[in-house]
Amino acid sequence: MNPTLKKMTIVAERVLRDKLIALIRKEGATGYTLAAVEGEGSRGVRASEFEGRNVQIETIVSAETATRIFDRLAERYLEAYAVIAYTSDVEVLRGSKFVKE
Amino acid sequence: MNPTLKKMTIVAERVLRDKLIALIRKEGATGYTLAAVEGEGSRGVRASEFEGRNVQIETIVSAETATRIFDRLAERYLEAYAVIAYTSDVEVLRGSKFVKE
Amino acid sequence: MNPTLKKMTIVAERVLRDKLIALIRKEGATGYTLAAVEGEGSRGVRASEFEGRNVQIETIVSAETATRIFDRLAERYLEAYAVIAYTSDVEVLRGSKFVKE
Amino acid sequence: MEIIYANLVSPIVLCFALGMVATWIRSDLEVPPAIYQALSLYLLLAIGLKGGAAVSQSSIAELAGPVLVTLLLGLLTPLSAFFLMRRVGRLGVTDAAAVAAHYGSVSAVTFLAALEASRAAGLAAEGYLSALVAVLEVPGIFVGLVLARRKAAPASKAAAGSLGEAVHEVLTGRSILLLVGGLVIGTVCGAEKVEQVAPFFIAPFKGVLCLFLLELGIVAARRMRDLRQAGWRLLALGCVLPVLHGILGVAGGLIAGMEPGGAAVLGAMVGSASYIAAPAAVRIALPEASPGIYLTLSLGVTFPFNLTVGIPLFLAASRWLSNFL
Amino acid sequence: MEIIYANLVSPIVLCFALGMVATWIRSDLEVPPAIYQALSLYLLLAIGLKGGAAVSQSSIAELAGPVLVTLLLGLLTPLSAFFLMRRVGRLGVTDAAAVAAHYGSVSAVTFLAALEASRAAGLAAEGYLSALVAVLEVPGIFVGLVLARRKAAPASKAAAGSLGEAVHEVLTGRSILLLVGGLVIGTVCGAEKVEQVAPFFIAPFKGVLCLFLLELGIVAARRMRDLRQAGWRLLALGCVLPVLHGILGVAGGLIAGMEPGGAAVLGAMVGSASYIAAPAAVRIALPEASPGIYLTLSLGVTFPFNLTVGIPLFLAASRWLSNFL
Amino acid sequence: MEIIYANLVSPIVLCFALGMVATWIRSDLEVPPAIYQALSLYLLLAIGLKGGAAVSQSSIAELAGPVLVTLLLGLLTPLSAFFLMRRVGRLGVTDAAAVAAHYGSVSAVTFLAALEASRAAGLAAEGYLSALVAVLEVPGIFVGLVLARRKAAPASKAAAGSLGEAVHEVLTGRSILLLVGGLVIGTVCGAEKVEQVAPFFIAPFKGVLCLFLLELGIVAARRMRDLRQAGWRLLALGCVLPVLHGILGVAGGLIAGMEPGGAAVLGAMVGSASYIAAPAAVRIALPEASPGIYLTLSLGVTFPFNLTVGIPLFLAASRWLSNFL
Ligand SMILES: Nc1ncnc2c1ncn2[C@@H]1O[C@H](COP(=O)(O)O)[C@@H](O)[C@H]1O
Ligand SMILES: Nc1ncnc2c1ncn2[C@@H]1O[C@H](COP(=O)(O)O)[C@@H](O)[C@H]1O
Ligand SMILES: Nc1ncnc2c1ncn2[C@@H]1O[C@H](COP(=O)(O)O)[C@@H](O)[C@H]1O
Ligand code: NA
Ligand code: NA
Ligand code: NA
Repeated sequence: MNPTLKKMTIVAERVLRDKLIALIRKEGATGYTLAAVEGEGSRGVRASEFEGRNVQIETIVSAETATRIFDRLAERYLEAYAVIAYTSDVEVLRGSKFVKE
Repeated sequence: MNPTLKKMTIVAERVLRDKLIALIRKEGATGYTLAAVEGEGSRGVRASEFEGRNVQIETIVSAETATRIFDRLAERYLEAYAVIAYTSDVEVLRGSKFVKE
Repeated sequence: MNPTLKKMTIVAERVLRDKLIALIRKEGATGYTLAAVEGEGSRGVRASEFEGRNVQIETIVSAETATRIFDRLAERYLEAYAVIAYTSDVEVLRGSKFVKE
Repeated sequence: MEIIYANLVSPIVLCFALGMVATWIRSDLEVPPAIYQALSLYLLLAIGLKGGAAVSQSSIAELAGPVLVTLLLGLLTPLSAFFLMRRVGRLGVTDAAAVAAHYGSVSAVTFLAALEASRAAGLAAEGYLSALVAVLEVPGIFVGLVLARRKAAPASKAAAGSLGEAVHEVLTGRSILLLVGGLVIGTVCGAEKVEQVAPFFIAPFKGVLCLFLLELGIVAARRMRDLRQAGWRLLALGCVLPVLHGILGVAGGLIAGMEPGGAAVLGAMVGSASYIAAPAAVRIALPEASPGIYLTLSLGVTFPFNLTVGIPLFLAASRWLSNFL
Repeated sequence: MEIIYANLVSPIVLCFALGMVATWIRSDLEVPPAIYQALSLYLLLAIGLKGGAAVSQSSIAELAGPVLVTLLLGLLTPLSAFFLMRRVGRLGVTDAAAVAAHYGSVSAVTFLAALEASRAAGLAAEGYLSALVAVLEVPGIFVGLVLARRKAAPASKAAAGSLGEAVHEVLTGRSILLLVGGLVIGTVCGAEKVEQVAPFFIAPFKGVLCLFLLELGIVAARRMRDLRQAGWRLLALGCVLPVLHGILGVAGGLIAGMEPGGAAVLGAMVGSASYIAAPAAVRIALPEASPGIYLTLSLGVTFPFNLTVGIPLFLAASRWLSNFL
Repeated sequence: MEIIYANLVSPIVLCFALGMVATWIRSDLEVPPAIYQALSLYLLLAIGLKGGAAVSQSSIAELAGPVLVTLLLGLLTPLSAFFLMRRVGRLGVTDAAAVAAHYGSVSAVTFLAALEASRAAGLAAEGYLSALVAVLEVPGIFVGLVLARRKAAPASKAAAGSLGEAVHEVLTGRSILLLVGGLVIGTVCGAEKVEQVAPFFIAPFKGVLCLFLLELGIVAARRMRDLRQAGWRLLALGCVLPVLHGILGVAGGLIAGMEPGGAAVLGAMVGSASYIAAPAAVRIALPEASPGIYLTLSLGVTFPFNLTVGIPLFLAASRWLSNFL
């Protein structure tokens, strides 16, 4: 059986890109996939049109890791930056590789 | 607890971009994220290679808003344009900001 | 009612792009949506920076088709290439068009 | 014959061919969308600037005739295209009108290729011709859309996007905006100030056009895959219409007092079919019309036809007709 | 008056206007992000190369005065901006400091536009001015961030990103890296070797700048939508600050022994507000500061102000002041 | 020594260095993927066009010798690379074959840098050399892949992609297509018509190359991070192989009757390792081979080695050997 894991999606202003990658890595994500996106939200705040648009970071993680990342995000970035995050259940092919021992 | 909401994804030909954004805004979405994508479907119809490829619009909304957007899409665009739409359940960090009063 | 189908997401190195599209088409997908993404995983292997980054392929399919694509991927590409794949449940507007007779 | 050969063996035409070959052998060659957009932005702005600089040096008396003729042809050609597409092509009203909108408008690249060919053939062409591109771009689309409205059944009318939206789409579309914007900037600044940006907008222009045609070749070859579905009647019309309209354009240009070179270029413009501004507008206003027909015809048939056969033909025609008109 | 007209009617300024018009009429015109990035990469590297080639031909004695004056102005202007934003603009400490960081730094495009205008006005400008752009870019941002730290409450300090991160962000940011990298390459290679890449980096430069300003026009027009929220006090300051700083810059330049043209360009630089390097650093270090204020002021008010009114003013001021200094 | 210095202090090499520095200081500098693709498209097409124009002016007798020698070297060098990688480098069959495919092919940018250096050193180089790049690109890759097949165990054979697919990948890859396409267009059009697009494809060429090398520097620096894993044996081979192959190339060129400058450039080509066409083909045909080895060697070791040490060496060797051959 392919195990069920969480896919976490984070959409944030471009300026946070490296910080967010470091954060999810630190909390135990084994990898991530990143796309350049545009968007509008309730804040509409963006540092600079020149920093490029938003980034969308997706990472397949265990439920515990997801919770930890959620907590870190809420703590550090949610207030002052334009960030949203959500998770959904995914069934992953060879899911074991996505969970660190 | 982080509330469960719907993530709606719409993939459509580029020419509909502004119309679709207006539509989801009108039906109550508080924001959206947009990516440039390519694709092939059953129709294979695209206005012009020059209009750019497809757009993918993702929006986090309540279940009711999702239903309303589905209805509007079916009514207005599904017949004549290359559009697909689907929803899935997502657990959203601070989900309250995504639901308009 | 809008039927529940599977959305399968495949993230792979760029060099596999055409092969993967052929594969999912062959196994019965009626379409796909493709985005240029970047990423890091456990392998970190990529043919060439010059081939461009990764591609992310999303396809809405029936559960059986999803299983078959999973099997083919595991068989052919999972070992030697940088590929991940996962599915999630989606509720699709006019879902009937996504299932081949 | 020689004029055809001279026209075919040019970097521009051969880059187009290279793009087609790339598609046929299933190469992974592609011009990234962002680059494609930048190229077209550059070309349109440059055409405008150059045209504007020329306009700033022309008198209104000189411009009036050609502008008028161009306008008339822009209103006439969609009607002839509609008529032939209905009768000979056996298309429905909506599809015929969609095609009419394309043939009523103009392809900027065909214009440029004609300009090059006329220069290579040693025929002078008026500098203000770029301004005529802007004049020719909009009316044909408009006539096409109105044709669809007038003839379509009430039910279909409701389904279609509003005509107003489509007009807004055309007038604010990047294609017209850059062309007209460039024209205005060029006219206001005058030739001398435009000269300052010539090392970017004028000198490398033809090379940039090569890259653009590489991508056009890729896209046109993809469109040609749909040719079989189009049927031989439509195919034939895709070659007849440019000749018909082109000769009209040549004659019109000569009557308006243009040089043989300029009249030939005007012929190529009138004979060409739009594949940037028109498709976007038609998609909005007539979503039921099939892009498999209008884009395949304009980009897969008429554009390569003009590039290879049409342009030399209009040059020859202009030389010959200039003896009489 | 004439000098204002000559400045306004140039391809550069009119392309900026075209971008603004495109936004106002809701056109779909856009410069793809990848192209925008490439254009700014090109411009910054080219400025650096050209400046470096000039530096390689200058003596240290010649450079010392202007560099010193520029550094001083880079440390002074954020203080005056902060003071005025607090007192007259009634902004909180953080927002005032964020604005100060922007006005302490420099806009490369304003520099380029001033260079063109001074050339058009027949005033010589020193070649090493590009090097001063690099000198002026960093200190102001630094002072702005320190101002926020010193005055902010402890709680807010914890919330903000670290100052070190912000400094790293500025120093390794692509903007400084390309400018300084280009300067070093240009200096090391010398004018003769830079000449080899002139057909790419020098000749088409002004045309590339036109495309860049097209995009800047689009972005600035979007920012102008937020003007109403800013209030008239901030708006007025967005016009007063460049004049104040600009005159200081002109005077400083003349005192340092620069030509009238060079001093006017230095004035435009000092009077300009950064919208590339500063926003990125401020967003990291002072996330609570509102981009709706600092970006709107620097890009939506001061940049267009300098482009149209400021630069001719500094030219006139420099001509006049050069009689006394 | 002087020749090394002259080679190092050039905009091209220093832009490469700037890219490496950017990576080392963790700057956010990047060349967007779309721009990178456009630059390589431009460079390859331009090389082809230029080479084609030269070929159109050369006789077959003149070309026969150099083409033959190039072909032979293209078949020989993968064998020597394979042998050394197996014996000295202690790689497995697949990895050794993958590396062989890279060293058997050619790096277009090394070719260009050598051309510049030879010009700067005052040595003439034949115009048809670009055509030899196309000749050298494919055979080495092919030999490399065959080596892997012949020696690999049956199980592994099944797992690997088909050889046919890989050959298709190389032949239809954008790299070969643009180079050969450009050559054909240049040859057919002749020097005079290519001249028309010179302001775009020839004059700014060297400047575009600078931007390209900026990106190459970024990528190479990233690859260098993997150097430690490669071990000193592979590192040493990454420097020995270009020297060995390069001297062979210089000698071969002189024997084939080329000028000293041309022979040195041929040496640099033969001594270079591919990092565009080869990796794509190897990834398809030999997925088990580790990119951490072949890309690190070709891009992280041999490319910078040639850019700094190799090219001046080949120039000196060619001058010296031309006394005997
Ligand atoms: N309801 C939403 N659905 C999808 N994406 C959103 C939504 N709200 C915000 N976003 C994305 O998150 C970014 C930051 O949102 P905000 O913090 O609300 O300004 C936006 O630029 C969007 O890309
Ligand atoms: N089965 C599918 N899975 C994922 N995306 C699809 C699928 N079918 C269609 N699409 C996307 O929706 C667009 C329009 O589809 P269609 O209306 O079927 O031509 C396509 O260009 C694809 O991007
Ligand atoms: N945990 C993960 N979450 C999201 N994407 C991933 C993850 N791991 C790998 N990927 C993506 O899959 C690609 C190949 O991964 P790998 O085979 O582990 O090198 C990476 O480049 C990422 O784009
Ligand atoms: Na027409
Ligand atoms: Na300033
Ligand atoms: Na080689």
